[in-house]
Order: sequence, then C-alpha cells, then structure tokens
Amino acid sequence: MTVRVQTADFDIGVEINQLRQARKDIGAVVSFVGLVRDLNDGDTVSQLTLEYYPGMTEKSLAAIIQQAKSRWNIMDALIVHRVGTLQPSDQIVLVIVTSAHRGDAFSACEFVMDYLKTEAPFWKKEANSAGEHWVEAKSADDTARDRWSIEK
Amino acid sequence: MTVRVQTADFDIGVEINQLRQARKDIGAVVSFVGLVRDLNDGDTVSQLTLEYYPGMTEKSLAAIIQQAKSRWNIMDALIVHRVGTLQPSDQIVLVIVTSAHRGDAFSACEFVMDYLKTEAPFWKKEANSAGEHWVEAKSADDTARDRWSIEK
Amino acid sequence: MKIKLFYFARLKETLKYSTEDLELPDDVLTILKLKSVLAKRGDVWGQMLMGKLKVRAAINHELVDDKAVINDGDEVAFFPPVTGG
Amino acid sequence: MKIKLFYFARLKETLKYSTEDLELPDDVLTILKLKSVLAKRGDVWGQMLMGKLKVRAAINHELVDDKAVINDGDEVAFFPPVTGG
Repeated sequence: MTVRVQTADFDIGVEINQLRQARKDIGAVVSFVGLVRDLNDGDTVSQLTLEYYPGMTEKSLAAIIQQAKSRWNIMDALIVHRVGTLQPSDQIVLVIVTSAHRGDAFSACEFVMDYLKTEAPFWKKEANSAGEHWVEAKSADDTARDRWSIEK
Repeated sequence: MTVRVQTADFDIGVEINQLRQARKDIGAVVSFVGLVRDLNDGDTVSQLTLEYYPGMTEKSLAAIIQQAKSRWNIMDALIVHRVGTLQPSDQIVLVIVTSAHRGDAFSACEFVMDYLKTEAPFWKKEANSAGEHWVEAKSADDTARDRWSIEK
Repeated sequence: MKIKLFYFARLKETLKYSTEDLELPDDVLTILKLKSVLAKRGDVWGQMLMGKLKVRAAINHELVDDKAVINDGDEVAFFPPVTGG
Repeated sequence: MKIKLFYFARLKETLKYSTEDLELPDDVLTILKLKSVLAKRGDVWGQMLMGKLKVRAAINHELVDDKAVINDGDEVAFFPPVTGG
C-alpha cells in the first residue's frame, strides 16, 4: 500500500510498472486519474489551489485503502494526490488498484475515489477572471459514497 | 475513438497524455490494464500466445466503444490489445475512458472490458511445462457481460 | 456461389486450414447447412463443427447464429468462444 | 488543559489563524463547547464556527462530531467539508 501527497506531478506508467514488478499473479490493474477541468459548475477555471492537513490526510487515505482491502479481493493499492497550485488539464489525483480479476479492481478503485472525495481532508480553491473562491462540497459526492453502504 | 491491435507493448502514460491534450474539460480518466498471470485456473503459465481475426476484431472493438458512448456520457475511449507471444506480467490489453465526471468513466470502462472479454475475437493459448493448450471461455465472463442488460 | 472461409484458434490448428475459397451450389445456404457440408470431409471436421465443442460463426465480420443465410461473395469464419482481454 | 488547534481552507483564511496553542480550564470539553468558547472571540468567529457554514472537526486526525470529548494534549482541527480528488 502506498499513499503520497505531493506537489510534483506523477507518471501513471512508472507507478503501474512498479506495482506489476512486485508480483506475477496480477491480472487486472484499474486506475483513476483526476484532471483539473477548465470549467466547473459553469465557471471557467484558470487555476486551482489544493490545501491539505499533513498527517491526517495521509492517515485518511491509508484508512480508505484498508477499507477497500477488507471488502474486495485486491492485491495492492496506491493513492497519489497533488497539492499546491494546478492549471486546467493538470493531473490532480491517481488511484491504482491491482487484483487477480477485474471485477474486484474496478469496484475497489471506484470505492476509493468515492471515499477520497468525501472523507480525505483536501480543499480546493478555484481562480478565474472574477477572483478566487473555495469550491463547495457536492451532495452528488455524498450520494456516490453512500451507495457503498447498501451495495456490495 | 482509437482501436489498435498490435504485437508491440504500450505505454499507458503516453496514451493518457494524448487523450488529455485533446481537450481541457476532461475531469476523469479511468483505465484498465490486463496482465498475463503466472497462474491460471491452478496451472502455471510460462507463455501466452494471442490470435485474432484481422478486420473483424477491430470492428468489434469499435462497436463496443460505440455502445459505451451511447449508454454513458463519456468523451473518448481507447482500446489497445496485444497479439502474439507474451510472458507472465506482460501487458495484454489497455482500455482508457475519459469523461467529465468519474461515475460515467468507471461504468463505461468496465462495460468495455466485459464486452471485449466475451465478444471481441481474440483467442489465448497457454504454454506451461506440460505443453500448450487453448484457454477455455469462462461462464463468469458471460455473467459479467449479462449484468449490463439489466443494470444501467 | 463462391465464399471465402476462415478458421481460427483450435479450429485452425486441428483442421489444418486457416483460409480457403469454396464454390458451392446456389441453394439457400445457412451457417448450419455449411457446417454439415464441411462435416462430411471427415471425422475431425464433424467433431470440430458439429460436435460437442461450441463453435461461433461470423459472416462478413458480424457474429451470426446457425440460421443466418450466406450469400455469394461472403466471408464466413468459424472459431471457438473468444478468450481475449 | 492544553490543546493544539488547526484551521484549514476557508476557516484558516477568514479567521487568519492556521494554528494556535490554547490553555483551557480542566472541565469536560466537547467539540461543541470549544466552538462556543471560540465563537466569543467575535462576529467572524461565531459565523465561521457556529453559523450556517458546515464545519467539520477532527481530534488527533480522526473525524469527530460535536459531542466528542477533547483531552489534554489533543490536536483539534476545524475545517469545511472536503473537496479533494
């Protein structure tokens, strides 16, 4: 299990290669990459700044991976989340899950993202021509997370 | 939309970068990479050979992407499938789906893999110390595909 | 009528044919009828095409079932259930 | 008792505090009680911690609700609903 919060960009190919060199019984690798969109809720976005809570954020991400491991038959998982200032189309977050079979990896990867969005302490501030504002939490993200308590 | 059948390996980072340079409104990139496992149904695998039906295979993959596009709000999709001789932990298949929001990309990517597994003309032959044999189709793959006709 | 035939995977290997051109009477020709014509070539053909093994067929790159009708100039393929990905 | 406080995002920016050390009477101290103590510092503190904005709290890096009890030496944090990913 790997959890990293960093300002630097990441390379999904390098990360997947490291996971797959570790063992030869991996059949499925499901990944999520989140990008900065140039448009959010109808507003153009010129820049995004991400803040986090050092210590708590890493623990929170590790706990989310542990939950995924207890629910699905997965081999390993990695989360890399960037902080600091980002531009449209920059990479924000990477989640990779490996497993023997694809069903477990798909579910676990989506679960990790839904929990990360609603439980991991990160905060986004958007800038556009009108100024800066903090991004509001979305109820759709809570809904996405709450699915997992009724559905296996 | 991109569909490629090739003997050469692929680089997921390069493919994602190309997709994300095309437009700045992508928020979510979900990817699947399939790897050769060193163990399948209890047998060790020393080598895998993949055969396909030139012409039909590419059409079949393109049709699967079209189905995904008609069901989910996705922006683009790519499938790269390798053929020829592969070793354990080699990459076999890559599927990438881009969308504004993650839910659509996760569903569409899993849908593409479930249909690819049951409808795209590829055939695997495994080699181990006991010799070579053609891999049998799995009913679990049919079950995975059939979910999509009842579930949205 | 003339058709082009392709065989893949286990069928290609066992029948020792990858592709062939066939000239057939201009009757109504379904996939099932074509299979039964080919099955008369010998035991191994019967086993591969009309036996216990599942065989899939395609006409002009589209998956079809046993009732599908083949026309002059068509490309027909026989292969086992697919196992890619 | 002594506690360490952290503020994040909109709270940090508006309150102009990122972190502070607080010494408080040794009473039973819940998150709600701490909020009401801090709210007395002025209007903006009341609006941020006891107003309409949703505020989340953590004790020693664990998300907690208003009833959670704070102990001597704890690290307490206040922040808005999270918006990462």
